[in-house]
Amino acid sequence: MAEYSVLIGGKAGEGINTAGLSIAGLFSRLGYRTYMYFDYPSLIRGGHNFAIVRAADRAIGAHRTPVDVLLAFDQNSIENHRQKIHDGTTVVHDASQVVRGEGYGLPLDDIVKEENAPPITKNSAMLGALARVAGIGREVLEDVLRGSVPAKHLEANLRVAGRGYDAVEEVFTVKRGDAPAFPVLTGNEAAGLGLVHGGLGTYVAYPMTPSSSLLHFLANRAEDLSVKVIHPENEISVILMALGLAYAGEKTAVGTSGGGFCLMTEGLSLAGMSEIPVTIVMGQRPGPSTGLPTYTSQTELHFVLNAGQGEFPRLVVAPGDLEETYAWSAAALMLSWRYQVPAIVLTDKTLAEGAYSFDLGSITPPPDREPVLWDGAGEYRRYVRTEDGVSPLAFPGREGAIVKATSYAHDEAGFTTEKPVEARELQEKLLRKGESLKAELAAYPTVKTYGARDAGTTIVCWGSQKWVCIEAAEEFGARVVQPLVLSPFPTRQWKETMIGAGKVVCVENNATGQLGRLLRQQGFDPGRPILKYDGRPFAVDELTARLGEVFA
Amino acid sequence: MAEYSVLIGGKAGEGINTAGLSIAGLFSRLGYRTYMYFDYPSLIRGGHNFAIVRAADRAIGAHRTPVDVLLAFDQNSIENHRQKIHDGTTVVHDASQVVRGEGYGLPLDDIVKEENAPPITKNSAMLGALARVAGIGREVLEDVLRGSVPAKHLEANLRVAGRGYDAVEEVFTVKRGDAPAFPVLTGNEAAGLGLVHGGLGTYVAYPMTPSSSLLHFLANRAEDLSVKVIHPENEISVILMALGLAYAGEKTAVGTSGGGFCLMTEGLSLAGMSEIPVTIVMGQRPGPSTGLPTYTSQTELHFVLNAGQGEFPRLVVAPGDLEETYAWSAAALMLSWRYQVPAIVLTDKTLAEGAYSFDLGSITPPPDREPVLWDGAGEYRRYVRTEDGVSPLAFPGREGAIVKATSYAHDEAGFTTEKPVEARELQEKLLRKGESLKAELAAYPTVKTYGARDAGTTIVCWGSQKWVCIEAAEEFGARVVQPLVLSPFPTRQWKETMIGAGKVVCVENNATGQLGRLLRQQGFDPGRPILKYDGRPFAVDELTARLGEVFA
Amino acid sequence: MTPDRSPGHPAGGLISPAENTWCPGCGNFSIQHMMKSAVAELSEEEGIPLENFVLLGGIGCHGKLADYLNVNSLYAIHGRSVPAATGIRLANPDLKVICHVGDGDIYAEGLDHLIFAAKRNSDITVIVHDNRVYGLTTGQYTPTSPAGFRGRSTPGGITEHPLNPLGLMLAAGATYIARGYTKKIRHLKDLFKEAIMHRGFSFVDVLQICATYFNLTDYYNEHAYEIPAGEVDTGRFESALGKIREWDYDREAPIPLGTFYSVEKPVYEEKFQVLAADRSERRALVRKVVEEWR
Amino acid sequence: MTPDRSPGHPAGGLISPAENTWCPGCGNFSIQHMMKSAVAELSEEEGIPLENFVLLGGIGCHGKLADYLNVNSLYAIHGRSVPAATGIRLANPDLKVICHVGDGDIYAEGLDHLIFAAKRNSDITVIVHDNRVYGLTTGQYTPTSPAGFRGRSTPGGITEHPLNPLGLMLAAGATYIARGYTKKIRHLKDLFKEAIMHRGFSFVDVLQICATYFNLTDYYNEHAYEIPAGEVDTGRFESALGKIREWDYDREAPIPLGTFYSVEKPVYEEKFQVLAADRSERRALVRKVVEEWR
Ligand SMILES: Cc1ncc(C[n+]2csc(CCOP(=O)(O)OP(=O)(O)O)c2C)c(N)n1
Ligand SMILES: Cc1ncc(C[n+]2csc(CCOP(=O)(O)OP(=O)(O)O)c2C)c(N)n1
Ligand code: SF4
Ligand code: SF4
Ligand SMILES: [Mg+2]
Ligand SMILES: [Mg+2]
Repeated sequence: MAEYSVLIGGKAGEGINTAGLSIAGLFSRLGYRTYMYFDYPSLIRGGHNFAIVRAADRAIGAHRTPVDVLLAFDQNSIENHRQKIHDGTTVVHDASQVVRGEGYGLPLDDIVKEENAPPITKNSAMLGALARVAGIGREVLEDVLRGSVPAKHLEANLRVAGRGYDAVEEVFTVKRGDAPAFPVLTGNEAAGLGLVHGGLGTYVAYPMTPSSSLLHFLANRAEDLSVKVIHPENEISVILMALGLAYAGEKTAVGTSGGGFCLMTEGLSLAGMSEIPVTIVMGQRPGPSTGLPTYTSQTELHFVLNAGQGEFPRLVVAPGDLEETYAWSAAALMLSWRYQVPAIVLTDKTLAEGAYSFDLGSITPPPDREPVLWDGAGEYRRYVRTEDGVSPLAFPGREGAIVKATSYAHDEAGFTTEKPVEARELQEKLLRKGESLKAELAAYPTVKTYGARDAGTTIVCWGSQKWVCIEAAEEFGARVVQPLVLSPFPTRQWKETMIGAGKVVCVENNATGQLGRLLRQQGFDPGRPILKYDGRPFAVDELTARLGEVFA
Repeated sequence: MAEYSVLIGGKAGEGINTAGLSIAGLFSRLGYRTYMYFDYPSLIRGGHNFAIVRAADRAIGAHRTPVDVLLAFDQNSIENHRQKIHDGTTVVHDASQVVRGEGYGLPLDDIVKEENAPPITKNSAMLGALARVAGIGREVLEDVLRGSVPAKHLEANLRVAGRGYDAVEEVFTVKRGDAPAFPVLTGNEAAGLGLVHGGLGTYVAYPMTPSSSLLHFLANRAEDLSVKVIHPENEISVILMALGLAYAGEKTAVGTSGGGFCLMTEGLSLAGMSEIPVTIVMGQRPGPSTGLPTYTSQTELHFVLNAGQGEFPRLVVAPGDLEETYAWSAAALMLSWRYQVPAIVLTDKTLAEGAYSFDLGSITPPPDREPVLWDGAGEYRRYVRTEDGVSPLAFPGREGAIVKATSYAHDEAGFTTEKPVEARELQEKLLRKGESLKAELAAYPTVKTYGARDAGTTIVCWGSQKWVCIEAAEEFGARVVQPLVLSPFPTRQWKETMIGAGKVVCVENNATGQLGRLLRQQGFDPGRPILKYDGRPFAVDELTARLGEVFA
Repeated sequence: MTPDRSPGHPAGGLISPAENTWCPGCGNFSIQHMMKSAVAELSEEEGIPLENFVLLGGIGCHGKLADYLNVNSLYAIHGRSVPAATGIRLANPDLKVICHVGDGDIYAEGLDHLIFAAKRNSDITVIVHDNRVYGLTTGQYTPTSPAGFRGRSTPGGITEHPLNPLGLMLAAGATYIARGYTKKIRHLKDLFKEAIMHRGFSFVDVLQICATYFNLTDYYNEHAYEIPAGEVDTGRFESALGKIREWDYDREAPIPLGTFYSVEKPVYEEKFQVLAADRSERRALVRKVVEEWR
Repeated sequence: MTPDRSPGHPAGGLISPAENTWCPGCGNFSIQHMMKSAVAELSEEEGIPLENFVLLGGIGCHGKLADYLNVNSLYAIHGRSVPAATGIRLANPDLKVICHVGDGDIYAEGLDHLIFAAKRNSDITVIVHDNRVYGLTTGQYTPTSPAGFRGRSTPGGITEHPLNPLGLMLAAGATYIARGYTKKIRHLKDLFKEAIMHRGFSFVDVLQICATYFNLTDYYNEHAYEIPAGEVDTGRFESALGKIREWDYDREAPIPLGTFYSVEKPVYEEKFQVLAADRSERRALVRKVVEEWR
């Protein structure tokens, strides 16, 4: 396949993330699918940030270690990435900052001074240089800038970009691909849009990496998307406000990461008992505790599966790319309302803050599911026992209904009970909803596979590690199997999918093999674990090497 | 075996719990082992409370449905317990309250009036009546009262007890047993004493059933036991204060139930990362959410195993009676300090508030384990990497040491790091402690068995359901296997124990078979589940019937 | 809406069939009945449909009120009903949202939520059943227990002094602050009505007799008095504060009852009354956002 | 203990080798250096061994200070360092326990703990790095952001008014209340020393410049002034309150800096200074309790 990899590095506060997105935009414009990994420490200015943008002529969602072009704003951006540079790598650096530079040096300080442009336009110089190195026409470059830079800064950026363009030479030629120019979105943006697709009315969150950008995105687009966005005093308040909103009929989602999720667990259990729907977007990052706040992990699977006291069903989905994030965020919200259970969309920093080409048109939207509403007949009983465990909803303000929701064990009307028979029946009602949800999910693509069924080797993975596995699998002709739904576990689909799986490995971004543990619990053999737990996702070549040890 | 069962029932606020303990005291005095199940709804006055006191000539820890004597302060205390009354049951009731009475009616209102005694002495009248019915001598009765009633109320109680004694007839004769007169304690009291045995300095808690009585007990005996007892504003504060205390060198435990534990999960994860030891006594009760606050369940096993973001080792023990509670509370505290991991003592309402004869002398105390302390040589590094993962401790105030504890990923000195290699090594250090702990536990009785190894049928159970299983197993000649440690799971001991287990059932007080799930996860077959989830523990006869369905 | 639009819900029908399990002599009965009357009367006088009232309960003896009135209710968790109330009000501006919370519940477990509801001027009413003890967990000290109080977790007596919750609420920016007493039921009912009708955050600390664990009837009867009309300028911070500080929940002093503070400020929830869209409209918006992505 | 007992820790050595990652121009540098000097000087002047200081950090830019000083530290979690500080002080009365917390951290996430530390008169010092913005999470509003503030979660601007944390602390029973400003470093250092030496709970709200997300340097430089000696009677509630209310974190008004309130009250932790027993003594006590069980 045709593919290109560009690394851009510099200090926090210099706009590396935005620059990376512009690079992705450049390739998108040329008909490529793109993926961007963004790496930054927990600080505001200084330090070392970098983005690796990869473009290819087919869908991708992972980076590789070697890069074709390295754009360095400072010395660190070269030194830290020595192992990514190979013979074919073109290095472009800011000659005003880098002393031991190689490749092309751009005197960025001089350039912006001469062009009378603000320092942030240095990114455009780099973009210009990249375009030239990659043999991309000036008109494409300008087109991309026109599409991303606010009008009043456009001129300066165009000038500076032109200076970059002119300062280097064409090294290779990116041919025009044939994909449409997809927009480049992050996982959080796809989650936000998916929630709105599912009917989101209000989003409530307290900032926490890697979910803050979902809050920022929805707050920024609140009017465009017709949603309310609330940022309360802490995560306990977040989940309780959400439950209050939903009790009163408003479809509500919240977002957080591990530490904030801890604080939501009591509210989660309340959601379980009171049967008030809520959708939680849970972005994983490495712990324990504060850990590595701006890095990635897949360490909260069993925590979200078991959080909250007592036993109640919950929907847990783990999408692996933008399209799945969109579809399953929508599905989670709708199913959460259909079955009155909490739903958790489990992402991680890699997916939530990674950027990908987004093909909205390719998404098969999940079935439209409506909440079961009270028909108005007879006396309203919030928790009336039904066959599938779901009691019709009414909301306060509805004439003729008295809506009594509660955290206590309760009778059908919602009054507290401590009777053993009622307590047992209540527990069974809750579990019945889980069974109904599981039955409905039989019609959903809860387990996805990539590659030939008779491959004889199978790579099991979940969430953000899906695409790196798909690419690495190709080298071995292996098959990839990915569960999208972790609870209720799609037992039958899994069993069927794994018939003839052959040699199995289980790839995860954690130290204890959490999906492996879940599979064993469900009676399946997870195979050999391949684990990475340094806060970084696998690169394709890295995973290939690890797989080689097992498959060799 | 010789055994007797007495039920005493009345309204909340009438001292049924204390009366039950006096009945247990009566049998203890006669050389019997006793067990009391106490059942009460969540209210302060009124409603229906009852205690079933069982006494036997050998160790017991469960109740049976049929009772020999029923002491009823009100109509409910007869009506609610019809199925416990059989031909041989002697009923004694308060004739001033019960209209449709049977058996002996005591005019308690008149009696206390005539004796000029406070209403609470009615319990003594019932105790007197019980003594006579059971053919227990007046001097034993008076002895028990002398041992339990404060001096200034003694005379009135003795008079009223005498009236009860005289008002009924001897129905059967309890022969003097040969056990010493053991004191009767609750699980919470045993936990408190065990923690002190392990070196407890401070106990911090926010009230929550069923752990409040541990707070009350230690607060009441703080001076006698030389501990500090703190009740802060909420559970978040509880766990953080505890971590502050422990960081500064104080051995600290906390107590809570599910909802409060939710609020502690973020602190738990902090304990995991910062390696600050803390012991959590976690008393289970039925959820989800507020649920049935004064009843029982075994529903939080997977929650405590997986609570808190990130991956870190923890010790989870689930004692099944007072002696195990004492020994393992002590062990949990000591091991938590030895390995700098959080420890959880998982109890439930049945154990925590149930009362049992306590034989301190019979307990094999756990090995004395000391924390690893800094030797003062060189520069102090709080998180120095060692072979077993444990870094020597120093506490602030120690000259020459700068003690830097943290929630962030850190280097050996405790400074924040975001480097991939250090992050990986840190994670491995944490997991290494878990391995070391697991190795040490190999020498502990982590899996206990009762009955013959070649029984051919095995009942697996955990926590408070141990004794009911032991008794029920006898009827089938089955063996009972009980894991005391749930994390790190005693894999080898379990495997060895289960060789030749034959037909296996797994008895639990929950709806989803949580121990079963854990066993499957560990690669073991949990057998057929026998579950009860109405908030009540199994009665021996009830479990026997359920087992009969499987073993028949 | 005219009052007789809800013939199915006469005020009498506001008492639910749930069995009442409060202790004899408990002050919660007064709160229950006065809230019932307040709701019934407001429904009649102001034409608020009964289905537009929502009660929330904390966890504690007080919370049982959520079971005892035949009104929409969310019987939530310990210390956390206030943010849920704000959520309800955010979802539906027509609802009158009333939290029945305890002093352990909202002054200890969930104090931050109370302060933020006040700060935001969230349009909800908070009624604190301030019995100055944890009732349902059998008698521990709370943030309003007086110094020296011997509870089951502090048998030696506490050395701490209580919070003055009215002072805290004033500092937090509450726009309506009042105190009632369960032995002055008519006055209590009037406060409830006033608080519910207040636009914005309203707070009533009710000195509630706990007959079992902390019976202060004699003490309150001796010290409590209704603030005479005009004695406080309820629109002025300083005037309110002076009255609030007359009794600090600790010292032996006259205990003023009534409204201390009542001002108008913008209501938090009103900023969020954006156009509600239905799902298919929202999907069109999503498409538009993606198409115009930049 | 004489000052030269700690020759290994000269004041200069108090800066740790950890790389400093605050933004250029950040007010946290002033706080770091003034705390370093305060600790060094108190160690000298008062003979407090350096190993008896303990710093706690919240999570946010502010919390990094825990890494940057070579002093015992517990770098805790967001909003929760205050109860940990009380725990430390409970365990060892010789320690000087100082919390460096943020305005998002302790006024939003963990406000209840702050209020209870004040209520208890816990013998700890709380220094709030009040930059009136969430720094580390890139610029959202906090409880002290002024009305209209446009943060990343509230691009339309907030309608809420800020809390006045000094007013809240006064209402909560704090015994020492002060305000500093990161551009008045000498004054800041003096406040730190005063706060640390105060017996009981001490609280310093520091107006800290956030160079990146909310740079109020000009505004503060224009409005802030040191309270002239004698202008406040720091022993009187009313006098303190008057001064505290001079600026409400919102209105354009003079901003007083200095000590507003300082009184003596019994210290919470002192009630728990019970006899410490070793483990074997405790076991004897256990046996005794069981033997004499009733
Ligand atoms: C998170 C949590 N912690 C503790 C409890 C236990 N609990 C139930 S009621 C209660 C005390 C209630 O006291 P208060 O709020 O004063 O109410 P009252 O009973 O006095 O009306 C407590 C601590 C709980 N339900 N949830
Ligand atoms: C429970 C929890 N929620 C959210 C976060 C994410 N978080 C980290 S720093 C921060 C904001 C800090 O703001 P502030 O306390 O004002 O500190 P500053 O950065 O301004 O110094 C937040 C919300 C977290 N670490 N933990
Ligand atoms: S314990 Fe107190 S507050 Fe609770 S019901 Fe009884 S009297 Fe009322
Ligand atoms: S973001 Fe603000 S508070 Fe944080 S380091 Fe930068 S200037 Fe300082
Ligand atoms: Mg109370
Ligand atoms: Mg801040």
